[in-house]
Amino acid sequence: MTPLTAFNLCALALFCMGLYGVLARKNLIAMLIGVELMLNAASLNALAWGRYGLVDPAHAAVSGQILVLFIIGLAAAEAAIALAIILAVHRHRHSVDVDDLDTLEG
Amino acid sequence: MVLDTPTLTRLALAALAAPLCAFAIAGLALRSRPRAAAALVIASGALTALATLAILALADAPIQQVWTWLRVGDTDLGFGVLLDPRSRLMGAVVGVITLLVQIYSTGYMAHDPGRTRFFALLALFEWAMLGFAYAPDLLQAFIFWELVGLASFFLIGFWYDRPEAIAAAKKAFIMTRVGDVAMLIGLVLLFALAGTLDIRESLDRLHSLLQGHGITSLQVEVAAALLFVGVVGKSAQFPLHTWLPDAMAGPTPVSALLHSATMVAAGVFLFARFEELFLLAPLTRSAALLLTAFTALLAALLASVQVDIKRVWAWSSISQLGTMLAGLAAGGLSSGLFHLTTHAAFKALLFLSAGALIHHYGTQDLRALGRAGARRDRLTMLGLLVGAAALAGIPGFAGFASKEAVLTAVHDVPGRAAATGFALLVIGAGFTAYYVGRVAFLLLRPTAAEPHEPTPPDAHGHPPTTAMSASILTLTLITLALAFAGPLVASLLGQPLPELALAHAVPGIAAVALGLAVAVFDFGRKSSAPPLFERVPALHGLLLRGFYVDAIYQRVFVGAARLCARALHFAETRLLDPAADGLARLTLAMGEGTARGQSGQLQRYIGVAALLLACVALWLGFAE
Amino acid sequence: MSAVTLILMVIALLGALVAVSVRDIVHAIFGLAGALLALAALFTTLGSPLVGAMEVLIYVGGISVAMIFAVMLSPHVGRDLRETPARRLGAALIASLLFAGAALAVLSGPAVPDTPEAAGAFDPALVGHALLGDWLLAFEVLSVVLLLAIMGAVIIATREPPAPADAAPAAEEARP
Amino acid sequence: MTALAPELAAAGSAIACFAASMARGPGVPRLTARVGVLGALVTLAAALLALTARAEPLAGVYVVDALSQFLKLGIASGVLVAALAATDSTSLRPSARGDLPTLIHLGALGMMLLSSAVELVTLYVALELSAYALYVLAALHRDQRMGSEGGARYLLFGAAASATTVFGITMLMGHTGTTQLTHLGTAPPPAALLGLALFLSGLLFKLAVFPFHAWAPDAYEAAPHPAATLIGTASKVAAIGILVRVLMAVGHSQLLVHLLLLASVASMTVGNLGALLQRNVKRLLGWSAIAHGGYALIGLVVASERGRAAALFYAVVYVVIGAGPFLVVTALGAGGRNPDRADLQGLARRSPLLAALLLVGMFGLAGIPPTPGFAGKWFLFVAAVERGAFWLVLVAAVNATISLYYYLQLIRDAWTGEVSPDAPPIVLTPSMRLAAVLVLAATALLGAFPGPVWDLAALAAGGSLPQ
Repeated sequence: MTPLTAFNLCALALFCMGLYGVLARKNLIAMLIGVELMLNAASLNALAWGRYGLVDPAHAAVSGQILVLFIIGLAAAEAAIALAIILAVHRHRHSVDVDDLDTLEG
Repeated sequence: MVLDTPTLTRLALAALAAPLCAFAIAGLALRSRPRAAAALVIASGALTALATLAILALADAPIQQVWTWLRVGDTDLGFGVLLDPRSRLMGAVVGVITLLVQIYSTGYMAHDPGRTRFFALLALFEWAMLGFAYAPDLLQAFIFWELVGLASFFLIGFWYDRPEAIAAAKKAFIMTRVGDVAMLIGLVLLFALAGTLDIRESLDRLHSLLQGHGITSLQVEVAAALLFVGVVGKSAQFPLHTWLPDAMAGPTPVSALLHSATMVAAGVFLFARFEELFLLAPLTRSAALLLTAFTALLAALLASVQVDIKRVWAWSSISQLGTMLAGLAAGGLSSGLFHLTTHAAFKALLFLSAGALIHHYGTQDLRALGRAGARRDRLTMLGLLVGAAALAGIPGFAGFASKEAVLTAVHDVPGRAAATGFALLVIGAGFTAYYVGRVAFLLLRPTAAEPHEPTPPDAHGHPPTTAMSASILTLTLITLALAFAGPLVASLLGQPLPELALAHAVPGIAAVALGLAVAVFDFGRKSSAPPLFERVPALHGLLLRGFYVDAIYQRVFVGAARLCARALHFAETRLLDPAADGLARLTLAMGEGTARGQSGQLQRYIGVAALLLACVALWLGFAE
Repeated sequence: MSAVTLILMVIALLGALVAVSVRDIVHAIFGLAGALLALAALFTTLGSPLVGAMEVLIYVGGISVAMIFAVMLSPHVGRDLRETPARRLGAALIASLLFAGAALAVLSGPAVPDTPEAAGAFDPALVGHALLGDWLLAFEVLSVVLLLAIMGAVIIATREPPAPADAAPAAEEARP
Repeated sequence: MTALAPELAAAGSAIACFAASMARGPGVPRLTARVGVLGALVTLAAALLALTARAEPLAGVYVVDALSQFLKLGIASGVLVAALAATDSTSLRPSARGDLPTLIHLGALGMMLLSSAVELVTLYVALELSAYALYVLAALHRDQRMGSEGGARYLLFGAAASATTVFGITMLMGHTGTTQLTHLGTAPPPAALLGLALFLSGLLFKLAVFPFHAWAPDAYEAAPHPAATLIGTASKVAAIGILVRVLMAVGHSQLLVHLLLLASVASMTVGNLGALLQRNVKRLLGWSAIAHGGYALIGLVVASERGRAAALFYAVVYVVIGAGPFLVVTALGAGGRNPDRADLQGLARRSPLLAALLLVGMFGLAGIPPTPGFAGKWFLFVAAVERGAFWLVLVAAVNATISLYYYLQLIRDAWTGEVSPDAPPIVLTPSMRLAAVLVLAATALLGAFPGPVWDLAALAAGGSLPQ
């Protein structure tokens, strides 16, 4: 196994664990943790490709890092909005359990 | 005199534009002025009737004029008119009958608060049907076909505060939709096979493609069969027939229109329009012949036991539509369309006169109508009897010539299927005569009140207005005149009516005579002073007075008929109705299931999406 | 691949496992933070110290802490996360199916040639140039996104001012 | 400068609305809404002006071509309708009034950037900009339980989808060695194909098609009506547009065609069945939007230039026919309440204009001629039949037939139902009137003369990416 493949598989495992968190957790914050793991899996993948794989390192390795920087920036923005909405839900429901979000049905 | 092409095209456009404009203006601008709306709609109807009659009488070669609207690749999309003998005949039938029904409605609907809406919808109905009759391409035909369905949906459910009207409208919509879906598939298949939307060109191409082995005969059979399913739905043939009797929940003028020139006639006209396609599909044609002949018999049997006058006519429509379609399936284009024409006149007449009685006496029960003194409405009864005679196929009346033409056409087709169909049709004709006689006797010679008195007549009835009487009288005259229109229709369509040989005609006439005779024995006997009754025993005394004959008749003939009718009724209420309901309910239940799956199960949905992605990944992983 | 890299990967995966499986939400956030720290170290070994530093600053220092705050700000919610086994099993099944399929696809593809490290590529100055060169637009848009996020978070998180007269009480709950 | 006029106009409008919302006083919401309408008008004018502009301001990253300008026109139209709807302050909770126009314009900016982006990182950032704007818009009625819950569900589904997208981007980038769409190549290895599938899931989420559709009815119901209008119209244009661009770049591999086929057929069916029994009008529109996403995908499944043109045409037409019902909902839903079918009863007597709008919109959605909805379906079907996708047309036709049922029911409610005695009178603001008349006129024009727009769509679908 080349290092690149190892990194790819590690990223994939992280992604799937994040997905598991999103699917299995009832708590909205815990679901958000899963999403963050998925995003970080993408970051790891991008950097691994940038370090080992890409054909044109001078340009493309940078594009891996750039992508990760953008992911981090966007994740921060997303987390801010998500946490604000979760707090708003909590104000009404006194709960952050996804199963309790049952006002909208049918 | 023959008009030139531009004039005829303009006439056709005017005939189409008038009802549409009337619908739009009456529906949008005249909502609070019912009299103006009625006047406008009738004026447009008169214009359309005149234009369609002129097109019928003053045209020569087929005309096709299409204005392209959009062009995608090689396929043109446009609006146009096709004026060939078939559409000219159909258009005139639609124009004239609709006008008469509209005039009649001014009296019948005079006290209904929603009559503006009613007249607007009548105009819409006429426009849709005329657009269908004149449609030169598959898509336009389908669109107007759907509009016909839509307009009848609104008209059947016109009294939207009556649950049975809503239910009937829904039933009609859903059941015809079953046929429509099949038909749409058939049309798309036809388009895919022939590569053009133009109806006549597609039929030509189909013919040459079939000969050049560009397509298989199976493909043609499938397309024809799918179209026929559409016909079955629209023309209320077995097994998609149950919506039509329920459609009685609409106002009577609507029934008159629905059963004669529009809606159900659309199915028959579709068959006639695609006659060339059906000629290329012998299997479908035989099946269609058998099915429609069977429907003709079945509906006639059921009509024999109804006490609601509108239901009798409803079942009789199904039966007569079966007869027309059998004629068309036998290749008798002119006999089928001739029967369509005569039927349009006499069925409209029957419904309008029945409506006049209902309007006057406030009941739809035959026995109650008879006891209430229906026979005193002389003009109405005259119209009803002329229509009844035509329906029964009494020689000298309109229905006789056309029905015999159909029977002969079917008889002339070789093969066992046609022979069976012929037999079914003949028996059906006998029962038709029987129930027509029964209605006539119940109205003319009321029996004493039965212990379970049906709903008492409504004291607030209104005698027929002048407009209603005028319509009925006009239709009576038309019906009488149409008895001699056979050769005209035949020469118009370019296909002579089959020769009326004695050998073919005898079974038909005999069946009618037998049916009438049985009706006379069954319903004419108990009356106190029977002038008919005295003449009949002089002819058939022996047969009538014999107790056993009567019993045998009761048991075998009527009993069997009743049994059959009951069995069929059972099959209908317990099997077909639930099946139709079930289909509708299944669709709705699936909708409910889909919506239920939604209940806050965010993760379930993310899970489904992820699962599908996992399948993609697995597939890709293994594919390599 | 060095042993350090391998150990860091294991730490990241273990941290992630803690983050998605423990029952205490605060422990889960600590697990996430651990995984993120390990990832930041991994990023550095991959020649991107700048990104590693950003990861620590923004993710560990920002997002994780914000999550802790959110937990603390929702006093009615216990820290206990309890999921039914069926739910966990279903989620695990889907996640592992995806992993199996994607791993197969990754392993079955043509081997990507292992290029040696290109020393100049990882100079942070290059990243800076790229950000203000090809990705200038994205960079500017990111600033708009951050502005939007601040605005959105403020709007949504602020408590509603007392309802003015025109807010009909009937509209308070759209559905019973 | 002309080339970037629509983006600049959208950004400027957002800033102007933001500035207006910072003012103090009771008239601020009204002022902001008016600035929003003005901005939307300017944006639309800019989109028209820049329709023929062609430029490559950042070569390989951002292009201004026939496709992007066509999409911007559609997006600007949707934004105008949403901005006009936002002037009906009674339909908005007080807490949402000031911020709504700013967010609408920010979302529009994201969608416009999305339609011009041809580089994966830029595309991702633009996608997130429009997505976050919509998340906040969906949660804007946060003083209602429904608002925050709908926002939470939309955001979490969306966050998972966008994480999947970015993971897909890394796989694509790794295997092809580039982030530029044109260099991706049309025959990538399986892992890159998987990356492509993951990447597309984010775009399909935006379009709300199966299996990423479930958020739509929730978000529609929870969002303030003007926000739902934006989500339901302009956002679809951007999603279809970017799908077209990606498919033009990577080609229609077998896998993609199969995936899109599944998405298309399942969306049509699921959407229509879901809408069948809905009584809440906005949820019904949400389900029906899923079905319409499925119809539009037909054009992408058939993988021809005409198919792509048909999909683009359908997306833009959908802005026009979809806007009407949303305006009706806005006018009927005072205080952010969601009207259901009972509220439509007798609409024709209460407000003939709204009833006509509903009628035209429903006819358009049902695809009844001569509405533009019919022309849109027609183009799709012809494109499909040309490529032999006979049964796909059948599925669509059967679905269109099913959909008639619930569309007609709404019309019947509005036109024949009785007005309930306690129904308040409907007061339309001048802007709402303007919006209704604009939508009606656009529907009539597009229905009668779809040719010019079709030509634009064909041009947009045919333009290849600059190499």
